[in-house]
Amino acid sequence: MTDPKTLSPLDLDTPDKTFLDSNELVINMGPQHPATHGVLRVILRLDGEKVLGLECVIGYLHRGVEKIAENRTYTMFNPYVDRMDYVAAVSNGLGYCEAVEKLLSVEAPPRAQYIRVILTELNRIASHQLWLGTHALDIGAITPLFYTFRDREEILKIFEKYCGARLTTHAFRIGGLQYEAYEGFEKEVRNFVNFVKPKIDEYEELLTTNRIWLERTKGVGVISGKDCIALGVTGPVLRASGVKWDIRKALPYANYKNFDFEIPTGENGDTYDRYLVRMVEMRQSLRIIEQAVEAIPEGPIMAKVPKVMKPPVGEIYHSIEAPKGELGYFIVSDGSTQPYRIRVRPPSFVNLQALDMMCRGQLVADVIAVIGTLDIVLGEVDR
Amino acid sequence: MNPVTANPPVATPFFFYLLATVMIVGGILVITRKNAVHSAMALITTLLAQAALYLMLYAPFVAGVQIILYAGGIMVLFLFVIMLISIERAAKERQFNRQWLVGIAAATGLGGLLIAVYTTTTKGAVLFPQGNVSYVESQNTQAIAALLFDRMTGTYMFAFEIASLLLLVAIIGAVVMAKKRI
Amino acid sequence: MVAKLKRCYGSGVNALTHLGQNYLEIDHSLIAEILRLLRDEEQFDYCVDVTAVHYPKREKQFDVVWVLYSFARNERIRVKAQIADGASVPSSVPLWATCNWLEREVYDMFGIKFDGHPDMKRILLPDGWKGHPLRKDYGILQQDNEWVQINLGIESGQ
Amino acid sequence: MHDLVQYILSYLDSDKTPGAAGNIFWAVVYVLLVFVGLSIAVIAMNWLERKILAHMQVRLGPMRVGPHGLLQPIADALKLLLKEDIIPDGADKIVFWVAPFIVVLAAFTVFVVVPFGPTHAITDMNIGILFMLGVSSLAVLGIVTAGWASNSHYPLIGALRSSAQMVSYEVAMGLAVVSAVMMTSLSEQGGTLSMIGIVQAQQQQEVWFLFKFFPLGVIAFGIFAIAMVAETNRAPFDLPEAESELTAGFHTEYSGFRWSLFFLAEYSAMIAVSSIAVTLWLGGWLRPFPNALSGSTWDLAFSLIPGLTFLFFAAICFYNTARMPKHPLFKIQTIGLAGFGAVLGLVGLLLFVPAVRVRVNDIFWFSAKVAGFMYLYIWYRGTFPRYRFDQLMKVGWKVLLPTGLALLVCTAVVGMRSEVWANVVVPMWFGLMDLLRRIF
Repeated sequence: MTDPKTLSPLDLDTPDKTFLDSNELVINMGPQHPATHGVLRVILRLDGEKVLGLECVIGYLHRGVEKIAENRTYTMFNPYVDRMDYVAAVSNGLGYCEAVEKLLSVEAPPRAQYIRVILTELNRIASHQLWLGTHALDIGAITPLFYTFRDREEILKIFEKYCGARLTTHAFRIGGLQYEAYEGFEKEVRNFVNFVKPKIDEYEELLTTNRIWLERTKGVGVISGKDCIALGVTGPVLRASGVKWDIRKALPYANYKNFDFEIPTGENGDTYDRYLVRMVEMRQSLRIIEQAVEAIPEGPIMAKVPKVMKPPVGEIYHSIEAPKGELGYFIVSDGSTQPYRIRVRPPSFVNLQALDMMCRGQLVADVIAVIGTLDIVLGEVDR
Repeated sequence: MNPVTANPPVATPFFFYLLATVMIVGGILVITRKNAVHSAMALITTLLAQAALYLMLYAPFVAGVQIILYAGGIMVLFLFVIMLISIERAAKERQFNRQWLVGIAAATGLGGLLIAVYTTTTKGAVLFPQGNVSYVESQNTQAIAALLFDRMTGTYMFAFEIASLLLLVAIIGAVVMAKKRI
Repeated sequence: MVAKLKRCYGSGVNALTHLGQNYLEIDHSLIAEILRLLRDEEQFDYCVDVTAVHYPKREKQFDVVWVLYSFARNERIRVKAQIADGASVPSSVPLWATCNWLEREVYDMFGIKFDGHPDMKRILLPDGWKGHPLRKDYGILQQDNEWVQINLGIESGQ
Repeated sequence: MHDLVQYILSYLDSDKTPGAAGNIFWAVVYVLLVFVGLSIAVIAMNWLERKILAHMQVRLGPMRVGPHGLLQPIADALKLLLKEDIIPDGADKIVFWVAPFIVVLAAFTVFVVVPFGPTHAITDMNIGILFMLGVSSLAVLGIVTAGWASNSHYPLIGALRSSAQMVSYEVAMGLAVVSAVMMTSLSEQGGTLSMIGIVQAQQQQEVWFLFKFFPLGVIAFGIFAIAMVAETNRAPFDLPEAESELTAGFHTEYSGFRWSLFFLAEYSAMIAVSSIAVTLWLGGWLRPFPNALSGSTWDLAFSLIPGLTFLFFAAICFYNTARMPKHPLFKIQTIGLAGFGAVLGLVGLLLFVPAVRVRVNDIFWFSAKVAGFMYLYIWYRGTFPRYRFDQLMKVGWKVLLPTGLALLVCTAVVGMRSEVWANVVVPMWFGLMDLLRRIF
């Protein structure tokens, strides 16, 4: 306990002087490394450049969100969920609000539902764009990053105009919405859809048929659908392995059952398929947005929710399809104003577990590609 | 036009002794350094100085080949191998066996023999004949090619090719040995 | 399914529904058996989450909760078991590989040990940390001052 | 004194390089000119790369230091020189100290034989191309030792990758070069390894070697163009310094001045290999169409292009000066940009002076061709993802090497029976093209 070296499980502070003698080379990647997407630390055991195994060391960004929740009221905790997956804050908010609404047995009015879906899908596109940019950057293509950030900016502008914040939006309230959609919201969203469609083609033009991109991603980090299920991997990773499962279709929440969209699946479960699946997902999200903007009804945006929320005693597990996978909230209420326990089931955390399996036998460069393709956000992994 | 007269060498003795000193110092460092990488660096210095000496002898092609093959190719592989083995341990170990006395004796003997042969034979006959004038400067590369491959004057073709065959055998042997381990 | 479970285990299993969500309350001793049965015979092939809730006033202080999902039935179920402080729970890593990190997190946060887990150590908090922060008796400002001093070289992490 | 002046002036009538003429004064002048020119080129390249890459990526690049960031490279150089020079504790001090100098030395020495014009080279070596390949291969030594001396894992892996990569691609590169050298042997004066001789052979055979024995020349050039990118560790072959994997590869532990030496070496190596490509396949200093568009009118027209180019750049500067925000804060920047434009314009006007024009024309065309390659380098970087190490090796050994060997054999066969090629294969090729054109 008193030895600071307990921090480093493989004792890297005193490198083995004879490491060159053995075939195994232990490399510490992170927590400060350009390609670990935050403060992920990966300890690699290498034979030359081949990965024999790896261990993830996480928790550098642990803020105790679940503990904080127990000391806040339901309303007060709402902004905190944005800080977990800060790339897809709207999705986090949607999951939390819906879970508490279920606990309270209220339902958001239809207009609120539609606006929620529009914002959540916009956020899904933003999250995928950020993923694409950084993933391509990891593999060495620097240009897509700037393209995706340019287009993601338009989404953030819509968020900013809607609720005043760009990243940690706190867009939804328990029971509906606080803000009515601003004037011209629908037009701007429509404009954005038309603006971003050719841009997605542009990304694909840069990468989809690029020989080097194909060589770097095809057959890299392969994981079968069966392994995905065993490891609890969800989201685009699961779908790229051929399992057609999306919570929006399987256990519809919000008003997703009103929309017509496809679930893209891959065949090989490799990095390239995951890339394709996410590209199609972006287009499908645009489809949902288009339908939602057309069908958005008039009406109230807030359900009747008591000022002081005291959900009846009980438990609820509610999950949504976040851009990264199944994001679940397990809430235990003891009848007071504060949740007795909130458990967040973070998709990134569970997906990251598959890293070891996906990287075995691959090369160091593939580890980077696989970390990128898992699309983890360390704020969510560590909470 | 004779290129030698058109472009006379500058300060030949000075450069010769400079390069010779560099070579000897480098050679001594190669065998005295305990760190293998330092030894390799010293060897590279020696080889480069040697290439410079070739240049002084109007043998630019040989100098170029010396740089490409030895300094640029073989020594890189040397360093490659040295880096993959543990240097710290090698540095701690005693160098070879304690036979430096025998070594010095052998070196002195060999050197003495060389000097003796040189002094005795040059008294009467010429040990090193004057170089063929046509081989210098502009035709150096072509002359070597002629010596090796020409139908009329090429006398070393067989030896040259057989040497490359030997290298091929070595490469195949290395591959076979490496494969067995895998 | 419920009837079958009832037949096999009698009073050890209690099937309930709350807000339209099904859950089973099972006895501590039946955890391994029922989880295996749920996976193998009832096709709950996806373990969504493993977590725990602390009730310090109860005799058996902890609720350990498994959230399971079946792709074939498109159905979610929660399994809940009460555990006394200090008692250990059979690990479900052999059933669902995903439980590896999830169980480690439960151990990290609550101090509940899982028997047969391949690598039972802390995951989010540093290895040398004292205390399990999601227990109700662990204050929100509380921290392992000794660890912070030694490893971070500061008096307080606040 | 008079003798010295005579000695200096005597060279001006000579039609040889200072090295070949044995004129030490001019040799020193040329060495300094090349050194200074190279440094300026590296600085300009630094700015251009950042600007061009930025515009490819919908951003502006450096804009603050000087007008349009023109002074950014200078500011960076100053920063690097003033930075603390850190030598890691466990590093092998001597080797760590020497390594960057080996790299720089290798990168700069090759310019001794680069022919900027028939007389504009420091010297003309009999083994010119061999010398260039040999000396540039010494850079590997510096990289390997730098990685090893850092006593750290990432640099070591970077160094191993780098050395394996450079040694492998040197083979393919050499094969491509040999095929070009073979083509020189079809000239009247016979084959040559001299850089100037190779360009003269192209002049004499009235064809750039790129188009010689079409498509053999193009293939050789293609092999070289791929290998040279790998040889200089640039994208998409920039694995030794792959940022996302190895932080910075072999120079991770270097900082300040020593790091800037690596930077300098990388860019001058890029210019060096581009020079080889230009000399071997693109006619070196020869202006476009020296034979088809010959005659004094065309000569005059082409000799005006350097001056016009500089005037064009000056015009761009003035245009941007006019577009500068009219705000007191931008006053200095506006004046600076106008001044820069004025300097470029003056240089352009100077290039119209006949005496200057004649001497500089060759250098301009050579530099323009090299600049084209530099743009390619930037373009690659903006477009391609990075290869993985095994894929890189696969490309080198399984694609480029066999192609190179086959090419060598083909070139030799075709070279021996060049009249057959000229009379049978080329008409057939053009006939096929014509047929295709008619069909589509």
